[in-house]
Formats: sequence, structure tokens, C-alpha cells
Amino acid sequence: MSVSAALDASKTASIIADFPILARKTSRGKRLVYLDSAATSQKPNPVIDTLVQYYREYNANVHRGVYEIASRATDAFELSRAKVADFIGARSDELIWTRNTTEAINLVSASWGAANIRSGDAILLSELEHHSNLVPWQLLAERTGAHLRFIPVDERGLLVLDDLDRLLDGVKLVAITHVSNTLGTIVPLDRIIARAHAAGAVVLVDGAQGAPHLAVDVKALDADFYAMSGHKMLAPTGIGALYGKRELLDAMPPFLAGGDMIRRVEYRHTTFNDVPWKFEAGTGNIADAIGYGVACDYLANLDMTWVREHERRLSDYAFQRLAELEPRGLAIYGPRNASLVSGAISFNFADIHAHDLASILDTEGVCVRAGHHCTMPLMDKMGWAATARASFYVYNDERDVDALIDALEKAAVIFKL
Amino acid sequence: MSVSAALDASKTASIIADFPILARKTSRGKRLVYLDSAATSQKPNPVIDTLVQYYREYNANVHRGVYEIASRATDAFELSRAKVADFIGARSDELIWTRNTTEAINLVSASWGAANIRSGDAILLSELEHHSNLVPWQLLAERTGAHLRFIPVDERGLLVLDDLDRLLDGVKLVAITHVSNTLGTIVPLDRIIARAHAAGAVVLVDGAQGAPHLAVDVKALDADFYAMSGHKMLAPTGIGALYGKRELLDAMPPFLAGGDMIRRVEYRHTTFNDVPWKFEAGTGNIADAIGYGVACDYLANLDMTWVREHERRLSDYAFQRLAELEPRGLAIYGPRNASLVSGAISFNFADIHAHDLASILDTEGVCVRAGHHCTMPLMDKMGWAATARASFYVYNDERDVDALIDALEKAAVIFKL
Amino acid sequence: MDDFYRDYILDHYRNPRNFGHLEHPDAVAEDTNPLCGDHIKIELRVDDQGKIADIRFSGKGCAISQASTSMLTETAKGMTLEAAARLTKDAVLENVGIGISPTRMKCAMLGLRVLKSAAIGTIAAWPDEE
Amino acid sequence: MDDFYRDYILDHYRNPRNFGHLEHPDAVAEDTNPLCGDHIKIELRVDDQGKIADIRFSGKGCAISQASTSMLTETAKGMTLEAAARLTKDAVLENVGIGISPTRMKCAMLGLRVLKSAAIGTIAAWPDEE
Ligand SMILES: Cc1ncc(COP(=O)(O)O)c(C=O)c1O
Ligand SMILES: Cc1ncc(COP(=O)(O)O)c(C=O)c1O
Repeated sequence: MSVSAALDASKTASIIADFPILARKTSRGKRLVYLDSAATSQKPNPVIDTLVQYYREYNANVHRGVYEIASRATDAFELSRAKVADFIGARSDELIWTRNTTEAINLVSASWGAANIRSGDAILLSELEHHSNLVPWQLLAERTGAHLRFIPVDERGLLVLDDLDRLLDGVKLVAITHVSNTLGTIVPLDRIIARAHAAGAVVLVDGAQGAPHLAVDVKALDADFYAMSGHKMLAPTGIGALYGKRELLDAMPPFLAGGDMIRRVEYRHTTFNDVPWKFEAGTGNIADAIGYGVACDYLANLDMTWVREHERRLSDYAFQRLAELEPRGLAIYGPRNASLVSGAISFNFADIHAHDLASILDTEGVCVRAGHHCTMPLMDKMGWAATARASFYVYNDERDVDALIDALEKAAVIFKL
Repeated sequence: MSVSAALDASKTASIIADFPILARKTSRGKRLVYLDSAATSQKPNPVIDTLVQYYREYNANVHRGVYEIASRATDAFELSRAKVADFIGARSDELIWTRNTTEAINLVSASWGAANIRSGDAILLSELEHHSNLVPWQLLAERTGAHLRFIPVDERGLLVLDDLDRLLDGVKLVAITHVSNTLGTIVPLDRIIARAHAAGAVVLVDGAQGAPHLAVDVKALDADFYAMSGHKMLAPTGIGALYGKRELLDAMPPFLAGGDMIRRVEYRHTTFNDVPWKFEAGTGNIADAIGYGVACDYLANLDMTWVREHERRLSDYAFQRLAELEPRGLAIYGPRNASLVSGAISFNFADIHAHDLASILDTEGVCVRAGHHCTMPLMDKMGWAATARASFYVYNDERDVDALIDALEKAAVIFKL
Repeated sequence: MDDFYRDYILDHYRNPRNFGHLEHPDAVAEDTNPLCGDHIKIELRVDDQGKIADIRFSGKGCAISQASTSMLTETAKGMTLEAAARLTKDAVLENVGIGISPTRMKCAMLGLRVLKSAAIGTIAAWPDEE
Repeated sequence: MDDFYRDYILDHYRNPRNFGHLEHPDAVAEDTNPLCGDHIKIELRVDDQGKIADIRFSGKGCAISQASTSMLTETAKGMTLEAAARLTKDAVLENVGIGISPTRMKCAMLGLRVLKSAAIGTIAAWPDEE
């Protein structure tokens, strides 16, 4: 074992120690092998402790309270906004709190979309998209008379960009994922955004699987909108964020209406608050927003370059080990190249349905997701009824891959492969 | 002291012991006297512990995971929905998770409103409404060409219902608060809902200040929609709920679009899931939703009749003690009758601006809110630039009222009244 | 769950009975399990006495949904529509003969839901939620 | 914050200087503090040399916003518009002479923001966020 691998093992061990759930055993006494971080990540102690500290020490509504704990809560809430913004290279006045990626995308479709999309306009998506970056645009297209186009995906799960300029003709908006949650494919955003801007389109990036795994700099990317979910990147459930270029946000009509997003209200007329609060109606998810900042601190401290490298190495190892089962019927989907994917691998094993496979793996403590992964159209196009998906994060290591392989061996026995 | 008052003091003491924040001192060494529960409530240990347990033991995404912790998370999430529904007399398939009251109201205005409100229709609100139950209807009216009407409020802060039937003429929707957050006024919903239904209108109740303080039975009330916020009723921030009659919900188009709310998705067409999931797009606020059920358990265990009686008694005492300061210029707003109000009292003290008053009270550890309380139009109508508001909940007692009075005395000295 | 996959379950999964289509079915229903996307269609031929004279199912799904539907078609053949409409969760559980974990209950009940929908001519409730 | 309410602050609050309106002002601005609803309007008369020859403010607010605006009008009188536009947070803090808690900073800065807006003819940034 080389020195750097040893160092890395000790770093991973200290990360694992921060996640209390990973020390637990399942009801069958198995070690918890959590390979479903693409669905939601586990949370480290500093994030959990932040929630407890908030509720035990300074829980109060923000922005309007003049007393001490309200002031502390407001400061922590806005400081956290700055941290999350900074994590993706944005300014805090360009970062809107949402519940999750889905709400962030809906915000753009309801506000920017309603103001800018007209009958006959085209919206360009890719065939990789998660339902959350597809259905909002279907509904917008239905309401406005716009139409959808799709960047095609090839049989390896890579986008085919040959026709990109033709596809971009007449397009007002490109809404595209950073990373496919089903195949792990990393989308070449640089190229797509540059071409889209050249064609005069605005670009929204679905960063649900990007921000947790890759170093993101929205300014360098030149994304117009970037949507993400805290719960997939060590933060609590119920908090997400939308980055938007300030001039776009300023020009957009409000989304939800109510307290906090207003400046002056009369019975028959209202003027709205400044960005970002214009888009935040009602009492926010204060505790979890504060937790999101701590999660970003944690990741920044690990260093996102390290995170990416760690996951690349782990994927590489997983591809190797899974290949051992190919002779017995294991099929691996997606690019199969750790440099092209970000920590999620889809597969099927002979004629074992993915749900049955996941159930059997569960008896060994191995948690994987099975099904359509909220990408039904992609599944249909690829001709897969369902796949099993193993996804990795900072707290996974080679032992977890080994546990997966052992559990797959057990499934082979049960299904008499 | 009578026996029942003594019993009650011991019950209150045991409640206080459940709220860790109340044992803290401010930076000036004062006891924390929290009188801002109308903005957000404090959280008892069982709720905080629920979050910690979720994140340490069974954090996983819900609905689609087949492994053990995903199953436990799904069960807890849906069981909690049943608990919160039961708390207001509803069935779990009529209860939609939202972030807060504001989102619940926006859901109805975006979905039911867009499908049912047409140019020329009238929407009836009251002059008491919080911005969250006003601005969404202003925007809907603007979009659709409908117009708003208002049930007037008299100088005591009570609704004037003499003209109700005339006001209801041609009205499609009545959107009305259960309790005024500024004046504490309890709205006679029974009468309004009966008359509204007789006139063929659908009724949405803004229950943000109702559900935390009064025993609510949506079926007995016959409300069509009831909106509420967990954070005002002992639950974590970031979770709320919308109750809707099943037949209304079934007929409504979706609100936000994305994962979880779909049944079948193709690139160009989508069919939607059953109610309530049809209205829940993306990963929900799982931990806090589970915490909301625990908060309802806590309140149900106290008994909402006791909660109401406790707050009535405390308001009564507060009205008495505040009256002592009237000769020195204290002005009490609202009905001034503990039977007509639910635990929130607005006041001003001579020429001390409410913000200055709140700052001075803060130095004594007394937390009150100052300003327009998100009811600017009501403030304008009443001619108040700002008021201070003290609001009570289950963990407050007479000592807190006494602390408020002592702090007001100090303000009188500082301002040389 | 690992004990679930017994020989006869795997046999029904790999060799489903009454799989396919009918030429002119008298009743048809289909449904998707929203949780996993599994889809099942059932076609019925009904005789003069209102009995299920023939039955076919089609679709894709896991061993649980496929095997339980396969067994269910054997149970249903010869039943009246009324009797089929009254079938409960227990009928499926007896067929499969082994505990189903709550997360997989919908998989096991999908076929029954579709059968009952075909029998009553409208969408039936989920048998595990009745 | 309790030491904030000194005699001279209360005096400016209860007897604000330059309070009211000008007949034909050369520049006007107004703004609301979104956090509390306090509103301040400032009207300026500007002489040939671009100096603030007269100034009036109006509106309602707390002792902090009223007193700090009242003092600020005294500071501003005689200044050029350019100089007024360059005034910073510190000018206000020097006037009030005592610490302002972060929650009340916007109250203290509202008048300055309005003055600067009037001086530059468009909405100025919040002086505490520059
Ligand atoms: C009467 C009333 N309605 C609506 C709201 C909005 O609640 P939330 O901010 O939790 O959405 C509040 C709380 O501030 C309220 O008091
Ligand atoms: C690529 C992608 N987009 C969007 C989403 C939706 O995220 P959320 O459910 O947090 O809104 C997900 C997560 O499931 C995802 O993987």
C-alpha cells in the first residue's frame, strides 16, 4: 500500500467516524453499507449538532425580531446563505433558499418561464433528465404553447452533441443536468453553456448531483441558474438552493407570495422586497438552512477536489469488481469509465429484477436503490424496466464495494444463477 | 391558591422543563422570557430528540427505497402525516406536507385558484389578514381579473359580519384567518363558513394561529381548506400542512412538478400520482415532517382544551397587569377580552416606538415582537405605525407576564415617562 | 426477505402461468405501481354465468409481483366476477405462503388490484389499504 | 441597547430638527425599512454651487431612525451633493455617539440611505452593506 493510499484510508476513517448512522447495525446484525447517497446523503455530527444547538439555544423567527436570540438566528441564517453561495462561487444576494432542487427548478419555470416563454419558443433538455427537470418544463410548455427538444443520449449514456447548434436554434432556455443520477454521466456543461449562450439561450443547470460531488464554480461555468438540494450534500432534509444571475433574478416576478417577500402591502396592492428575499415567502426553514452552511463547511474542509478524486477511485474499484460478475450475467450500464461518471453506477444481475436484488442486498445490510430513479423516459429509451443503482459518497470506501460484491454473490445463490 | 391552580402550576412547570431553551440565560444574565410564540414557538425535547434519532438511526429517502432504513423512514413519514391529520380531525389522504402556511395558501391559489377563478369573480378576505393570506390572492386577482372584497374590522379588532351575505354575493372563495396574529382576535368561523357555503363559496382557513392554540376539527368546522405551520406549534422549522377536502384535491391540477408527484412520465407527457403525493414534488422535508407528528402528540397529550384554557387564563392576567400601566400611557389594542382572543396582545407605551420598546425589553430578557406583524394594511387602517406584541404559549406562566410588566417599568424610566 | 425467494416463487417468476393476451377480452385493466414503475395488465373472458372463463396477464415486474400475479390468475380462473372483486390481500398472501415486508407489499398487491379493477370495471383501491 | 437612549437621542426623537417639508424641493427621496416598515422622506433645496441649502425630513419611525436622521440633516446642511453622496455609515455612528446593535443597524441607516438616494438621484445601497 502506498503512503498516499494509507493517508487516504486514515482520512476516510476519520470521515466515517463523523457519521453516527454508519456505526449502526441493521436488525439482522449487519454493518450498514450505505450505497444510496444519490437519493439522499447521510449527515455528519457537526450538521446534526447544529440543529440541536439552534433549537436548544437560539430558535427564533428571523429578520424582524430585535431581541437577542432573533438576532443570533438572523445572523446565522444569512451567514449560512453566504457560505452556501460561496461553496459554488456565488454571492449571497444571488442565492435563494428553496426546499430542494425540485422547488428551485419550479421557481424558475413559474417565474422566469412565465415571464419569458411564449408560444412557439423551444426549450432544450436532455434525455438524461430527472423528472424534476422535465415535468416542470412539460407543464410550462403546455401552458404557453412552447415545445420541448431533447439532446439525445447514446447507448453508453453519453450525450450526443453533434447536432447541438441545430438543436439550439430558436431555443430560449436550456435546462440540463450536471450529472445523471441514474448513470452517473458527467455532462460537458462548459461546451453546452457556451453554445447555448451563443445561440441566445438562458441555461439552468440541475445541480442536484453536481454540487455534492464536483467542485462547482457557477461564475466559471457561466450558468444562469444552478439548482441544488442540501439533503444530497450532507445537509438536513427540507433545504435547497437556487443560484441565479442577479440581473435575471431582479427582472423576474415573484414566485410564492406572503410574509417576508414584500416591501409594502396595502389591501389592494403590494410592492416586493429585494432579491433574494423576493423569492422567499413565509417563515423559512431556518434550522436546516443553518445546517446547510455547516454541511458546506464540512465539504469545503474535505476539499471538493479530494471528494471528486475519492469517488473516482472508488468508482474505478467498483467497475473492476463488478466486472468479475459479468460472466454470471451482471450488466453494467452507463459510461463505465470512472473519469466520465460521478459516483453512481447502474446495473442489473441476470434475470433478477432490480427490486428483488435490492431486497436481497438489504438482508446483507447493503442499501442500493432499485427502479426508474425518477428517469422513466430514459429507462424506456434504454429499454430497461428497472436498474439497481449503487452510489458513493465521502464516507464510502473499498470495504463497501466488497460488501456489495459479496451480497451480489448471495443473490446469485438464491436465484440459482 | 386553589387546588386546581396549584395543579396547573405543577403542570406548567413540567412543561417548561421540556423546553431546554427556557433554562438559558441571555448574554446579560437574564432569564429568557419568551413572549413571541406567534412568530415561532419553542421546541420541546421530544421533538428535538426525534430529529437527532432520525439522522443518527434511519435517515433515508422515502417511498422508493426497499432497504430497512428507507422502510423505517417511509413508515415514520406517513405515520406522522396520519398524526398531524388526526390532530385536526382529518384523514391522512387529505393532508399535504408544505413548508409552512404560506406555501399551503399559495398551493391553493396556484392550483385551485387557477382552475376555478375567472375574470369578474370575487374573492372575500377580511381586513385582519396576514400578508400570506392576502398577497397570493392579490396576485391571483391580477392574473385572472377577479376582484377582492374585505370583511371589515371594527376599532376593537372584531370582524363586522352584519353585511356578510351581501359581501358573499358572487364570491367563489373566502380566505380567512382563524385567529388574528396581530390582535389575537378569534374569528367566528362557524358562522362565516355556513354563510359562505350557503352562498356557494369554497372556504380556505389560514390556521397559522388557530391550530397551535385551539382545538381544531376541520370536519366539524366544515372548512374546505385549512393551512398551518408546524414551527408555530412546537414542530421544527420548514414543515407545514394543507388540509383539503378530498374531492377538491382530486379535481385540482398539480402545483409544483417533479419527482414523487408523478405516476408515469414520458419525454412529452406525464400522468400524476394520487392525492396527497400529487402535490408533493421532490424530496420532502422528511425529518421535520416526522418531528411535526411528535409535536402534535405532545400537544394532544397536553390536551388542546387545557391549552386554550391555560392561554385564556394567562391573557386574562396579562390584560389586568397591563391595565396598571394605562395611566402612564400604555395603550392596549384588540378586543381586550380573554374569551375573544387567543394568546396575542398588541400594545404601545406612550410615545415609545414599538421597536425601541422591544429593544429595551430585550435587555431584560423579555422577547416581544415589534412592527407591523405582516399585517401592514390592518396597521394602516387602524392608524398604528407599529405595535409591540406579546404572545403566549403552553410554556408561559404568570412569572413571564410579571417580567414583561417589570421591563415595561424600566422602559418608562429610560424614556422618562 | 431472502427466504421469500423459494423454488415455487422463482418457478412462477420464470415460468408465469396464464401469461400473454386474449383475443377479444370481455374485461381489461392495467396499472402501474407508482413506487417502482412495475406495470401489469390483466385480460378476462367471462362466460354466461359471469364466471372468469379465461384470464391472461402481461407486464414486467419483480419476482414478487410476477409470481403473485401468476398464482392469482390460477386462483381467479373459474371464479365469478363478484367473487374476484371480493378477493382480499389474504388470498395473495396465502398463495405466496410467506411473509412480505411492508416495503414490498405494493409489489405483491399490484396484480390483485388490477384483477379487482377488471372485475368491477373501475379502478379498485390498493388491497393493502382497504 | 438600554444605554443608547441618552438624553440627546431622546431630545432629537421628540424634537426632530429640520422636520417637515420644503415648498419646491430640488431633490426628493424616500424609502421604507423592509424589516419594520419605518418610512423616511427627505427633501433638499440645492444652491448654485451644488450645496444643500435646505433640508427637511418626514416620516415615522423609532427613536433610532428619527434621531439619527434628525442629526444627519444637521450634518448634511451646507454640504455639496457629492459630499453627501459619499457619506458613510461612520458619519451616522459618530452622530449618535454610541453602539448600535446589528438588529437595529438598518434603523440607524435608513435616513442616510434616503439622503444618499436624494443626492445621487437613484436608490442608494444600504450604507451598512456597502
Ligand atoms: C395568521 C398568520 N397567517 C400566516 C402566517 C404565515 O406563516 P408562515 O410564515 O409559517 O408561512 C402567519 C405567521 O406569521 C400568521 O400568523
Ligand atoms: C439529477 C437530479 N435532479 C433533481 C433531483 C431532485 O432533487 P430533490 O428531490 O431533492 O428535489 C434529483 C434527486 O433525486 C436528481 O438526482
